[in-house]
Amino acid sequence: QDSGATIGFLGGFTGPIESLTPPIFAGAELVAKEVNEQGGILDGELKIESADGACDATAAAAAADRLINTNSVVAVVGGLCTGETIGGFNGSGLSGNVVFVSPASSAPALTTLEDNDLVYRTTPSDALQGEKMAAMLLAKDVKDIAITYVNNDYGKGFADSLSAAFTAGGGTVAANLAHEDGKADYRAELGNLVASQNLVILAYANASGNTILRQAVESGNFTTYVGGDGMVGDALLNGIDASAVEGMIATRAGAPTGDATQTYQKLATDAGIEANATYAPQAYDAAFLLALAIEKNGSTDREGLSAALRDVASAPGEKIMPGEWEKAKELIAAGTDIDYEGAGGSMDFDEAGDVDGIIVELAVEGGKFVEKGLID
Amino acid sequence: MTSGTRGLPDLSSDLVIDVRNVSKRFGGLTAVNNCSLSVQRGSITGLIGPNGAGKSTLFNMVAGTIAPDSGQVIFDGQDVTGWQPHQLFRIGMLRTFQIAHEFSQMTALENLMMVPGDQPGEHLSSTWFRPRLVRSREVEVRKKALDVIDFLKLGHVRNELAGNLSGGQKKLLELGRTMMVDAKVVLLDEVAAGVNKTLLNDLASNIERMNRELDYTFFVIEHDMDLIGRLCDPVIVMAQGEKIAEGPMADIRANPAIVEAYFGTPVEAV
Amino acid sequence: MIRRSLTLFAGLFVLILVIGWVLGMPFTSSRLVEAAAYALIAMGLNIQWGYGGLFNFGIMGFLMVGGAAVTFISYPANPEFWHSDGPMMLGRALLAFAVGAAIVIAVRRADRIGITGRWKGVLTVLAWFVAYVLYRSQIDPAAAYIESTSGWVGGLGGHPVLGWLFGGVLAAGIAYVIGKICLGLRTDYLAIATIGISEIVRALIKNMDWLTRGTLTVSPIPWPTPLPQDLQAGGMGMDQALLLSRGGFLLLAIVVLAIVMWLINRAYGGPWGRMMRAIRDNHVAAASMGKNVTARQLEIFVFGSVLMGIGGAMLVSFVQIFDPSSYQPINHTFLIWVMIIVGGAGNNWGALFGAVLIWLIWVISEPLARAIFETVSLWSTQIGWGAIPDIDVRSAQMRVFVLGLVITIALRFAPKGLIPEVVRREG
Amino acid sequence: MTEIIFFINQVVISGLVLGCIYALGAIGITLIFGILRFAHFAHSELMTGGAFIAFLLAAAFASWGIVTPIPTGFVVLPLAMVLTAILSLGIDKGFYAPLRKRGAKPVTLLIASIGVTLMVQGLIRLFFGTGTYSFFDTEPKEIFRIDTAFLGSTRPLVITEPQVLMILVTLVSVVALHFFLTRSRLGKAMRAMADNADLAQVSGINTALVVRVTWVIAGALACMAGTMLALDVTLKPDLAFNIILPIFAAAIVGGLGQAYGAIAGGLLIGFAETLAVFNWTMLFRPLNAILPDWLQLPPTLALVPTEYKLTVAFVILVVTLLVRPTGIFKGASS
Amino acid sequence: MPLIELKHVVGGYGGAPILNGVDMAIERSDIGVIVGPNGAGKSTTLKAIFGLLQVTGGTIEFAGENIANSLPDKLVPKGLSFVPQEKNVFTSMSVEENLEMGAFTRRDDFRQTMQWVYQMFPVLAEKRRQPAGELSGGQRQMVAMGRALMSKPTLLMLDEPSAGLSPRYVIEIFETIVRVNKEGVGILMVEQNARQALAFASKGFVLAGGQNRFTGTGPELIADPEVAKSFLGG
Ligand SMILES: Nc1ncnc2c1ncn2[C@@H]1O[C@H](COP(=O)(O)OP(=O)(O)OP(=O)(O)O)[C@@H](O)[C@H]1O
Ligand SMILES: Nc1ncnc2c1ncn2[C@@H]1O[C@H](COP(=O)(O)OP(=O)(O)OP(=O)(O)O)[C@@H](O)[C@H]1O
Ligand SMILES: [Mg+2]
Ligand SMILES: [Mg+2]
Repeated sequence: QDSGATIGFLGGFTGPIESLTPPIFAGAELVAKEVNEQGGILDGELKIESADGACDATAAAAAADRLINTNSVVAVVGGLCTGETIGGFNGSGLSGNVVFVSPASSAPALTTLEDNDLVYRTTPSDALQGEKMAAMLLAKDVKDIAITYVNNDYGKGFADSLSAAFTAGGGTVAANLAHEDGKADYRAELGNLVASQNLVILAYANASGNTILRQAVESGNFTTYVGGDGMVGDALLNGIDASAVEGMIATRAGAPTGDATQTYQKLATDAGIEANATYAPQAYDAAFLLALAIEKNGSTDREGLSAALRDVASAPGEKIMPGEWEKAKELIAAGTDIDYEGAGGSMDFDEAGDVDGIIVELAVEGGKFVEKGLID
Repeated sequence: MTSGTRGLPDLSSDLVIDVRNVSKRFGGLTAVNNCSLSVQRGSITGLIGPNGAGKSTLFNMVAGTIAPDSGQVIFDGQDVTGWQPHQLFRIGMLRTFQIAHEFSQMTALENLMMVPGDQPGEHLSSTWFRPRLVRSREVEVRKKALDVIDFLKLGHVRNELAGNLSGGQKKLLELGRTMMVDAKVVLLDEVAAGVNKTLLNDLASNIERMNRELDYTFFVIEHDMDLIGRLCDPVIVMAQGEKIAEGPMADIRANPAIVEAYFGTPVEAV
Repeated sequence: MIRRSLTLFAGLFVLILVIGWVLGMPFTSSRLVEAAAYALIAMGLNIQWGYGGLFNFGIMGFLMVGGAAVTFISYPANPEFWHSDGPMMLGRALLAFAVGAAIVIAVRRADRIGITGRWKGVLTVLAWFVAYVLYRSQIDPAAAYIESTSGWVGGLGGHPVLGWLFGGVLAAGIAYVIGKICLGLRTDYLAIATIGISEIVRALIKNMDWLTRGTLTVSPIPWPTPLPQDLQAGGMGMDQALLLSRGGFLLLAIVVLAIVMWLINRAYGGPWGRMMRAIRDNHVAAASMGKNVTARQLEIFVFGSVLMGIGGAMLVSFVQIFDPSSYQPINHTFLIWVMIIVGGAGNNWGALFGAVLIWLIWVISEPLARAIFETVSLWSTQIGWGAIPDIDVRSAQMRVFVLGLVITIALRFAPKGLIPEVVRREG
Repeated sequence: MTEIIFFINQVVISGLVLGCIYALGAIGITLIFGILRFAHFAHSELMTGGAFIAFLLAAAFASWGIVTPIPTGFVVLPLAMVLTAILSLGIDKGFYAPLRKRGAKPVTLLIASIGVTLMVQGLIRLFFGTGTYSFFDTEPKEIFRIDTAFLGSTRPLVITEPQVLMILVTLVSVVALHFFLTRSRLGKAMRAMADNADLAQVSGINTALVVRVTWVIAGALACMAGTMLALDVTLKPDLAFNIILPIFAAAIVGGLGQAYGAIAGGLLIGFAETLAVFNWTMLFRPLNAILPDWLQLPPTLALVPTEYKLTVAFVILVVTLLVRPTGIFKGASS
Repeated sequence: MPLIELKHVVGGYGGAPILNGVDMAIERSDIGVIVGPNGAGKSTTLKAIFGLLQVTGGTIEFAGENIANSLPDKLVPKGLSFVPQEKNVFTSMSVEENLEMGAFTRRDDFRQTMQWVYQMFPVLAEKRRQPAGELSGGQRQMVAMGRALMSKPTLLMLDEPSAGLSPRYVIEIFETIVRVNKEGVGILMVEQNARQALAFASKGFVLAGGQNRFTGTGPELIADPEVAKSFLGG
């Protein structure tokens, strides 16, 4: 046994979100690289052990079991799909006293999960983003929208909160329809959405989101396109006439001042990974937080890790930015309290282990997503 | 051995099969055309006719394998038109197929053992809860099947998959099924085709015996005139989906039109 | 033949030991629980396909039904729902359903009062429509009401084993209906029809939020045996508690499996099995030999589906979450087919062997693929080609490759399955 | 008029395109089923693999600076079809031929094809990752917007170039295949073999050759289907895998082994999916002007909610099978 | 040199051999008839000649060339043709297509041969567009024979060609066989209508247990009381 620490990464490398997973994993791996370059963890190396949860509760249970009981990881980053997180956690996490920090499970179910204070997430609940998006659209004087969402916990939760907030704010939701992922054709669905010219797509860039956007553009029935965080990714614009989607609006979780986010973006770009990828910053945060907590906890014990995590994540304390591992390590060694300011927000966990995120606005300019600032 | 026969036979009628005005069309072709015929209880009735006359189709309708387009089939005084084959089996009708319908993935012995109806072991409840009954019945069935197999001279292939038997052996198996149950009526569709003549003689004797001693009624399609002549009275002649004649073999032979259309004249030696 | 099976099972045992040694006992024990559940499901398919020749490609639907059933029975009750108007509204919907069903059935008998032919057809369509509208008129508001007031109906708080049984019963009911409609179809057509029906079942369960919480998932679903945390609370050490609790579940699963195996073997070895093989072989002839082919096929379809329902329920109980979106045909239908074809259709030991083997391979394929990649990467670094990038991602994706390879190799060397059906030759 | 154009765009063109996608996949499946008597599950991977081959070729063309009037993906198609045909021959030789030689049942071959599916999927992801690719990165996709103002409509008719090509290609390949099977010597030999392989052999037909020809044609068709699909949508590793079930449904509804059945089944399923979720209010909206207030059309009037779209296709499938148990054109069975 | 000559052929289906030394020789002018009890190995003999099972011993010479274990697609062009006992038509193909398949190995124009077959079996001409699977048992038999004749063979092997045919057609089939033989096609057939067939056979073989029991001209065998009793039904 060497003196470092291993954390697990549980994600759907295969299955429905296989195309989203690799960049998310890259975000987590970036932390390990930085930690090891900047002095390591607990006098040793930080290792990340990955396992394939296939976005499926049963598979995730097996995968988490291996991570926890075979690889004896200290904590787990993941899972990505909510079913994955819960399946993995119930299967072995709870009995093994393992902290799970999910970068992507945004469904409300996690909030109410009975978890002994072990399950956290670095992405805000879908409910928040929906409200923010509604506010942003209303502020832009968009009075009516048509929503299409991917039929899973993410899409449904998001769409529900968006439509509730949008209606409450005086707007009209002309249509709010689910679609199934992975089909070749969504023209029929789009035909039901033409009641409004403003199309909100809540899906994944790499999957149905791309197809729907392209077919919407081809149909010429819509003027404004809006996407949730799942849509933010360079893959979205693949094969789409860039000029047609110029000005498309999107939202996603971000950092308050933009400082932390920019730092992260630079780090990621330097490391040669896609900084913009959906949930990659959140994965970075999750891994970074866990590394901090382990360092703080002083050993690879799982006991006390949850408390340490809360400690390093929230105020008061000296602010730590992405990439500042060396500094953090020194501060912890010195016994100073720290407060991590993440790539995806300030990362202050509430009672239930949720973060009160901050949502930023993005727009497509010249075939790329560009950040436009905070929504309040 | 218990009987596969159930229901209340109407013994007052001596017509065991009464086909009334049945027709069957396949696309544009009328295979059986408003045909009526009947079979006397206890007889061995022959059915002959040129190829494609509609004999097998008629059998299929009597045995429930296909439903007639119109007309009625009366079996033992009961209207059985449109009945399923397994229902007919239960009231005592058994048929063989012109093109052997063996269970190719089962051994010859199993092919026979599965025939008897009313096996308690065929119901899940008795298999699970009354194993003794199942076993004793199974012993009986097996013994009977072995007897039949030996009679058919198939003893050496009883453990062979039926699919691997020779063409004639499959025919024998087809015939063997009729001996596994006490049926009222047996429909034989060209059992003799492909069976060695020496063995066929034995079979014919057996059919006669079953008819005489066990009161089986036989309804036989056959192209082998020697066999028909030896076994059957009366003989019904079908052509183009209709019955054209009925009577003892001698009368049929004496009808020049039929002889011309059906029998032809033998080939001379080289 | 016996020697071969024994050797294979011995090999499987060794494989389990090796996995236990490399990946740890706790890990292995829970995979075995899953394997037992899959074995039960595979047994169900073996009955349908191996015995009956029925091409059921809708296994996923039955697993989901089982899962939903155990969730409903064993999840704690939702007082909010029971104290609202929900139950009453649901009761009305049920009544509407019953009335609708009665109308449809009545119309099917319309010929008794002399309505036949086209009129009956028109009437039938009309009856279906009326029944549909009647039901929708009651269920839609009820569903909306429940979703907005109490989220969903919750469970009944019953014992999980009851839930398993209910899973079996529910699966039986659905199988009966499907069988009545579809068993007349020829093999390949039956396959696609069952796929279709399983997709319909999935869509329903996924979207009936008031009943199943849909994509929002339900957890944690209780175990029939003590959970590790219960044992831990009782003062036991962590590892010990884990092993013991999983061992308990495994034992229960094995008991269920053993009972089922015994029942099936007994039936299949006797005249029942002979009749079923005969029907599979040549149903025209079997019908002429007095076997009621339709009824028997229905019987076998329902019987197999019951096992699938129970197995699906066991799986959900074990992972403690019911997540309708996680059901995929490839994992929940085709994987089972692979199990029995590789194991040996028509042979229960083959199905058991195939289920355990394929499930274990599926589980270890990921670490295995990674080990292979790392070795190759090491070589390539040594000879100066550099390491393979993204091993984690690639190896996870290569697990499907490994599974595919195992399937094709196994079939190549044993096209009838590793433990094939035996021809019953008697002395 | 606007409403009718809308209907044409949303239902007629959409259903047609979707139907063609399904039909193109289904012809290959129906062919393999007809001759070799098994459901070739890995056809989806042949399609995806073929599309990737075409993509590589197109990329190579683009890097050599060759510009073509129609999409490059379409120009390189013949070459890609040849390569995919070779690939499928290899797959048969490696995985199916040994099984056939040992007299395996159709379902065993089906399972083997699932194994092949998994392997090819793994390999595609190994080499291309899980991302998406587009044939139109370097050239614009032509979208025809036909102004229909002269008909009094405010909306144009919309169809893209790949869609037009796809509809043409589907028609041509179905008709060609039908004539090949019913008129040519080899085609008839293929049917003979499908009917009774032993007798075909006895008649002196070289059955090994027939099998090879089948795979060549199937591979070429798969490549064509995959490429057309990728041209219309984007290219990704699960391109065809996701729609293999409706494709099988199309092949079976049409009647297995029947070339025309593929197109009938494809269109039936395509239109069923499209019509099921179509919002009829969009078509009948003008009626609102003459209908009394209490009878105004609701904003959405679809047969089923969109989340049940797939369900409807399958319900129609099941009903079709019940009414015509062997498919629209009388199909084969294993 | 005989057209076909079997010398002590041994072979089977993988298990115990079914043929335990079969000897036969047929000239081009011969009609050879094989008779024997069910399961004697008659069909197996024909299949062995046609390369459909493993021959493990002895030789099979066709026109002087050893053809043991060659495959049908080599044998058909050489002039052999075979009508199996069962499953001998393409059920889903039309009658005409069945005949075309018979001529598959021929590169020349086969329309005349087809006319000839239709003349021989006028029913088939009537049903030329109908799938062979919808024909009656006897009609199928004609299709099967027609298909075999389409390759213009020099040796035609028939496995129970008269099975299932009505007496008139049995006679016609036999007449046809004789006629075909007169046109220079050697015939080797298995028959259970033994007496009728042996009556015009120039060579008769009685097979039992995979071995020759009696050999002679047809009439000789009929006249032999032992053959008659044990194999021809007395
Ligand atoms: N399933 C079917 N579809 C279409 N036509 C059929 C079908 N079955 C039989 N026929 C036709 O019906 C007619 C009668 O056939 P059937 O089999 O009853 O004749 P048969 O009298 O038994 O002749 P054989 O003595 O040759 O067996 C034939 O012309 C045949 O082609
Ligand atoms: N495919 C096979 N596999 C194994 N054994 C077989 C196979 N076909 C035939 N046999 C066996 O070979 C023996 C001879 O069969 P064959 O078909 O040659 O008989 P036959 O003389 O033609 O009889 P029949 O007059 O009944 O057609 C039989 O005992 C049969 O069981
Ligand atoms: Mg007949
Ligand atoms: Mg024979």
